[in-house]
Amino acid sequence: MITLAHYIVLGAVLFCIAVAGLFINRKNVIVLLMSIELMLLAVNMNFVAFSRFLGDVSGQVFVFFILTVAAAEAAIGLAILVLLFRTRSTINIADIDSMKG
Amino acid sequence: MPTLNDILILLPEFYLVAAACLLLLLDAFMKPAQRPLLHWLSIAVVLVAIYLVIAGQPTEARSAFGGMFLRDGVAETLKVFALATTALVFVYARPYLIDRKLLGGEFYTLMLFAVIGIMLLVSAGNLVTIYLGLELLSLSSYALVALNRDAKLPPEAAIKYFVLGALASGMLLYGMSMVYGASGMGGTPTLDLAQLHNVMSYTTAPTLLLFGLIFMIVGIGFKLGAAPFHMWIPDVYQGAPTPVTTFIASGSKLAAFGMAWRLLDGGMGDLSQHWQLMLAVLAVLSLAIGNLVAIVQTNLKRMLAYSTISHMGYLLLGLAAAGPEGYAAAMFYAICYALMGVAAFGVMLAMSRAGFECEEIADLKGLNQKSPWMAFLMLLAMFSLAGVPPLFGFWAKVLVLEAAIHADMLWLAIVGVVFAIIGLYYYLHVVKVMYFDKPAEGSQLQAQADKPLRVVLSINALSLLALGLYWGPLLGWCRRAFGL
Amino acid sequence: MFNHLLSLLIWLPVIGAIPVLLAGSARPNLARWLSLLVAVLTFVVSLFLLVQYDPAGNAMQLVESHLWIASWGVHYGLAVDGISVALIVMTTFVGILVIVGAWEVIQDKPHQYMAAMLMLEGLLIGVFCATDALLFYALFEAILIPMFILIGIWGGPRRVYATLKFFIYTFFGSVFMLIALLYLYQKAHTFDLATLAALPLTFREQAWIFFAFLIAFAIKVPMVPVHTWLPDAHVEAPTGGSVVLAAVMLKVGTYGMLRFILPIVPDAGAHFAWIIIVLSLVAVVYIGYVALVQEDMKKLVAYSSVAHMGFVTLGIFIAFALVREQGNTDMALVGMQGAMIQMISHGFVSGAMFTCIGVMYDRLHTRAIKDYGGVINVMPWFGFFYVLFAMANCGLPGTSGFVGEFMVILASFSANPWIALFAAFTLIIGAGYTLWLVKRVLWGEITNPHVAEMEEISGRETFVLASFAAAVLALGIWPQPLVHLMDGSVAQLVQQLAIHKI
Amino acid sequence: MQLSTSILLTIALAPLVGCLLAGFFARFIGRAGSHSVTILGLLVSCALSFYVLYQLTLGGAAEYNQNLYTWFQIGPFNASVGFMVDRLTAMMLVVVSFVSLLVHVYTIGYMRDDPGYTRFFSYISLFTFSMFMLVMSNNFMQLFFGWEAVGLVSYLLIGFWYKRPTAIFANLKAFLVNRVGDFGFLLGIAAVLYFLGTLDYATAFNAAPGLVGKTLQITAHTQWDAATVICICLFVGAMGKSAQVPLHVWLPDSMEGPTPISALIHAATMVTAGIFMVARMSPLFELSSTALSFVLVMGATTALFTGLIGIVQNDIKRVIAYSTLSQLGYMTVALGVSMYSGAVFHLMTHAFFKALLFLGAGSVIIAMHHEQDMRYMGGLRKYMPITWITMWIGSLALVAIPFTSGFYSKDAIIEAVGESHRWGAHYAYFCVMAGALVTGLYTFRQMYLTFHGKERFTVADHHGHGHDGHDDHGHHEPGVLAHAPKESPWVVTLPLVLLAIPSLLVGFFTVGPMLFGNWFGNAIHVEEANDVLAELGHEFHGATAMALHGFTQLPFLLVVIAFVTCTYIYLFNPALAGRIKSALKPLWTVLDRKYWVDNVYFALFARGGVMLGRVFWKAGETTVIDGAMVNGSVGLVHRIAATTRRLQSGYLYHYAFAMILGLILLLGGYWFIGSVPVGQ
Repeated sequence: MITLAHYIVLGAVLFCIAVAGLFINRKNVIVLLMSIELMLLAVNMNFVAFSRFLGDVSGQVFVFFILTVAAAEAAIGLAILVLLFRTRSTINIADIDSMKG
Repeated sequence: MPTLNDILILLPEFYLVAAACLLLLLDAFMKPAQRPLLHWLSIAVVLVAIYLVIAGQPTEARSAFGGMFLRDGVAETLKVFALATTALVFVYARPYLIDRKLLGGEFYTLMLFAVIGIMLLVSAGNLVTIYLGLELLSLSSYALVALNRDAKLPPEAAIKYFVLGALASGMLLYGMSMVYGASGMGGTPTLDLAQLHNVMSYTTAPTLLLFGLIFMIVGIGFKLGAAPFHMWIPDVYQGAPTPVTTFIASGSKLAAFGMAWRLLDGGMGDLSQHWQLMLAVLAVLSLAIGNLVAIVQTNLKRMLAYSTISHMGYLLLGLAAAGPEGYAAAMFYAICYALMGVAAFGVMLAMSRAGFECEEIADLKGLNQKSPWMAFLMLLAMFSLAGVPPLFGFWAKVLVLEAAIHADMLWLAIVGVVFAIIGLYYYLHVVKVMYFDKPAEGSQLQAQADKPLRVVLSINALSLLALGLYWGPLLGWCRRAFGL
Repeated sequence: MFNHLLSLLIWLPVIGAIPVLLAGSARPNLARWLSLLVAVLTFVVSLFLLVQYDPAGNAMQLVESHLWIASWGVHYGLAVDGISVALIVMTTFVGILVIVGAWEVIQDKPHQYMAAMLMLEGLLIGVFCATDALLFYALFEAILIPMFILIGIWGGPRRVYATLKFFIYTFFGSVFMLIALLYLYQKAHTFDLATLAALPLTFREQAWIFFAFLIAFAIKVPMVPVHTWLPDAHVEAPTGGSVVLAAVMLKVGTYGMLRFILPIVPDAGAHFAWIIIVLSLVAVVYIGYVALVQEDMKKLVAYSSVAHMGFVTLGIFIAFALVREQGNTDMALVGMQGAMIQMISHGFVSGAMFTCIGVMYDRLHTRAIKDYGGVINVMPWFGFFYVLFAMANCGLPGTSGFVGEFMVILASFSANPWIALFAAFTLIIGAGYTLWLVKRVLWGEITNPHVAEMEEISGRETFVLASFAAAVLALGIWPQPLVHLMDGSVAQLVQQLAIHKI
Repeated sequence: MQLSTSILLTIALAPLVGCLLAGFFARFIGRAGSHSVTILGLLVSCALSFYVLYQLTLGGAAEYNQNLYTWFQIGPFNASVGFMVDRLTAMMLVVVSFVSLLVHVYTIGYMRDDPGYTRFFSYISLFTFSMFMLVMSNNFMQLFFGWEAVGLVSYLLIGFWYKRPTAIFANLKAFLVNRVGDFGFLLGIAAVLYFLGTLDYATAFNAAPGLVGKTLQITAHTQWDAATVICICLFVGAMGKSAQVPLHVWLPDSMEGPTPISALIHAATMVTAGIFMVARMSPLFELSSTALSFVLVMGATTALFTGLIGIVQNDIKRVIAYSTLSQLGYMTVALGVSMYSGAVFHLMTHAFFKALLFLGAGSVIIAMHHEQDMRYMGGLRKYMPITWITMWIGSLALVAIPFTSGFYSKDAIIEAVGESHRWGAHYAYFCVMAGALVTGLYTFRQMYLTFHGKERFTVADHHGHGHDGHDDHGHHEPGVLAHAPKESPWVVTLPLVLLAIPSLLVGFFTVGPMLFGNWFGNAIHVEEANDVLAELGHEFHGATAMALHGFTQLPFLLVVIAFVTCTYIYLFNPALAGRIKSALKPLWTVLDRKYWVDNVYFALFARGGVMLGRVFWKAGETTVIDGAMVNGSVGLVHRIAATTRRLQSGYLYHYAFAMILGLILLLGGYWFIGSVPVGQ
């Protein structure tokens, strides 16, 4: 029998993977965008699970909003990515350090 | 089912959305020659919005869409100042945008959407509204930062801002989900702040709730730019086009304060004894890092970025006091900081020209020789930021310090003043460069001839002095907003 | 007009600075004359103050109080007692002299210089008549801005270091005072000094508040060991800056002690008086020796200022010792009066000394003592003034320098002969460094050929020096009017010393 | 009847007016104008002083004691400016104004060629004014004013020729040494106020008996007698002003000043202020025999040992300077044995004959074109008879030949010391007795070297210089004069004559009343037990008898010995002097180096002070306070900042990591602190 706890843990795990992906990955900005998506999905997992188990729809409504926004976010992210590649012809994160200190 | 009442309450927001879209269309159909018209149009739009906000001000707090959207004193005040700063940014930005061929629909519409985001954020009555407002603000800001496509730095700044912002909002959301869950354990789950307020009293999963709180604080800390969630600030300030930096430094700080207050006091008021200390820690860190690192900066924008961090530390002093006085002081501080920041960046905008960003501190050498008036305005801004009486910034500091002491956090107040001394140094350094140094060889320092810019900037900077001499009404306004 | 006399005094120079500033560098003479006009007007108004103030009634007079910040109960509260009146008149008097003194000397942006001076004057006057702690604090801090500018723009080679040091040093002290004030506000819900004076405080509170106040004012005075900003500031400051700094700004520190430490934390003050007494004696002896070996005239006089201000602090806190330990109010009065007179006198004497150095600097563009020698040969009249002020500086009877030190020494003997012994040491060491300076600068054959080219003081300089001389001699020969002016207020202060608040 | 305030005011202010006119308006009134106004002022003062003296002695006027104006009034404590004129004051007034007047006149001749002519007149008038304020004062505050004011003028006058390094060194030295005295004096005044609660003479003296038994807490365990503390402190002031050992070092150097002021200030008047002050304070001093013994010993030491130095001096002025020190020692000794009137009496006679000697020396110096070294003089008597005679008169008075005024005062002192039983009296007796011999030695030696024997100078036939006033020192090799010495003009010789008369006679007429006739009345107070004069009084049968008796006394014998020795050495066997010198080489060195006191002081206080200052400056100011505390902390902040900024690495993943860390921090901290309060 799968309980709420399982879902929460799953969400947590996903979230941690996403976060880890954000700061362990040193190569590619695309991966960052993916991690972000993953993070949002982890959140959605939580919301859905809660709203399902606690019998309240508002959580799921929120999820729709999050999904929509996530799409917009991805769009902007990719746009910036393109820009980045145009100006310095690389999307390697380790090279993006012209501003520091 | 939305009633007319709801519409009326949201009138300013609706109006702005409509206006923004309209401007977008206009921009699409305009000949390039007519583009400058957009400038005046958008300023008019904002002014009208301000009028609507003030005119439609309800006598007591009102809510729309089942409490999703609140319209109360705090929201009103923050909206007015957010819109005002936006208008100022428009005015200051014009010569800059013209020089860099950026004057176009994107800037204005994006700015307007960002403002809408702010307005939504500060009058949010529900976690969903908060999230939407936040994202509307953030997404527009990401785009704005990258506005200057051909330059080298903006995309880098944008990507950093974007990724970290996404991370932050992810955490915020994660926290929200936990709070949502906690509210459901032992009661009816809710996203409504007002109802969340007393979750602590019944929930069977307090730990979950507190975890949620902490995750949300991360989000708040990011938006405010409080250490250790400040890392984006210096790079974004430096990389973004100066007008955008100005906006981020002023408008979005007001928004951040609104959001923090909504979430912490509105949603998590019961847990104040938990988050007070956390905020205090963030405050100390911000004061330390902001003031210390600012000393060694050579880039003016970057220096002001660190100064922002330290100022957020002071703002947190007020928030951490966790009482109406504290909130009033913090809001006063946010408003004050917005005005000071706009003024400081305004002078930069006024001095910069095509091919000359005027963003190195050394660029200001001998400004007093070249254009004494601009130097004087910058001087006012700097001493105000440093918190030297009789300027506005001093009183803001006094208020938050008083709030901290009032909340039995004397130690925090002492930390605050100690770092104020360190902070003093780098503001004085700017004055020193402007007044005591001779102009660099062949420096073509010279203020933009743009009349509106000069006039408005002067008013803005002098208001720092005026408000410094008579700040009672503004304080009264802030206190009334929190029912004092 | 008389019921807004104080506001007039404060705002006249401050507002007056604006047209001066607007005169712009294009019309320097307009700026000069305007500023002179403003300064003279201010002085005249301050004379009205002298007339209006009634020494008999010892309470604060010419009260002005308007609610400033309603939600905080902060008042724009002004009032004066005898001490303030004396200090204000001195300020306006010196105000004229610095403007005349800078007339042709300041060629670079004279309008800004004059404006800054007027601003400074107005703010200083404000400090001397504020009755609301927050207002006092605001003005107390605001003073720094014009002085920062004055030293920084028109100062010497190391002006940046000096002015930053000056600003941050002073700011450092005062922020703790701010905390103390806010703490008091928590308890009293007002910043009104009179109310704060009546506020009961435990000894522990008093002790903390005392030190918060002390650090603020000790730096301003300045007392050893937080005095090192002063020599640098003086050395680098333009003559006018030095004059105002020494003549008026230092007094803000001691004045603050009178207005804050004495009434608000009397018990802590009495308990820790010995610290200040010791520090003051250190200032007299140790600083005396330090002054002896200075090679820069301004630095020497700056150090002598520290030593002389030592007498002010000594006089104030000797009064504590006398009242609390012996109940000897009469002698406490003498000590306190001595301190007050010393404040005024030092204003004139040090101002005059710095003016003299400025006069020489304008001719030779060096302050190194070794570059001078035999100046009297070419500038006999200047020599006359210089010797006069030097004698005043080493406390010769008949000059103002004597009166205060005399009273303080008499009083301190009653407290403890040893204190008097060290205090009286100034007779020797003070004469030592001052007259040795005179010997090396004024007397002797001309060694440096440039000295031979120095020409006698102009009418303008003569006017400035003569005015100072008049003040110095008048005070020295007949101090009674000044004493009478401040008597009531001093008596009141001494009474406050006896009040226990625990 | 009562003395009128206006007269006293005129006495005091007339010289001041003269000073101001001569000082500030010289340009308009010119040289003649300035000397005439000042002399006029002095004439007025002098005449009125005599009138006042007449009023008080014969006119039967009561003594005058009134305040003119309140200097300040704080609570019960009043400091006023006022006059107290009794016979003591009157006598001082007469002496000061008379000598001063003559010096004014003399100056016309002496400073004829000096560029600072008018300035000089202004100074000496200012001095006279200050001196009047000092002697007429009726309270300690004003006394201190006059005290310091005369010090100031002395400072200005010693450094009158401000181009001479020696002069400006001497005046600084003089002022500082005097300040050391004033240091004690001021403490004394403070003590008076503390114990007697007033600065007014009359009140203080009336309260004085109350001092008995009062003590001053010095440390936890030691307590000192109040009267002793007060008197010793006050006397330290007197030691400074009256150049008593060990504060005597400034007086010889003060000879750098022009001769007229050496006569006026450093012989006749200012240096005797200390004596006058102690006499004035007799009611206080009488309360402490400890203090009086201190005074006695100091005076005796000064009297003998400074006299000895005089024997080996070659500078004509310095000989007289050391003689002055020695004579001041005599006066102090007199004070020490509570013979205040004797001291003041000697003060008066000494004022006349010592001024005479100085002015005479000045006249010689003029004749020698400012050559002061006696080794290049000799045989001057035929060139300048008046100077020669008058100076002999002065010298006889100085060595106390009976019937001269010097005899009456000095002999009485010696007698009195003999009578006294005070602690230290025996030592003092020896000193003053030996002093008599020493006085004779240096006086006759000086007279012979100057006026007798063969000329030790040559007259260069070429002319040209010698007329340009003071500053022709070293212009010519020593002992060569531009042209032959000649008698000085009448403005110079007249004062000599006018001073010679009192030097001879004043003692004869005044000894009776002044010493034994209680002429000073209650101006001077002596306890029964201490009153040596009374005992002397029993043997006193008129001035003539005293003088005749004097011939049979040891002092006279000693003088004769001195006379014979000097006559033999300097008239008949000059070579002997050199041989004696080489025979007594070590002794001679000790005296010639003035017991090395100057060197020690200079090394200890001047150099030592500067060195101490350097140490404070380098170690205290530069290193510790500024270096470590101020700039050190600034540097620290900078270093911290420099390291902190590295955190901002510029790498996105570091930024993200920082945020995670922050999150963990909050969570961890929360676990640490927050025990979860379950629903409240």
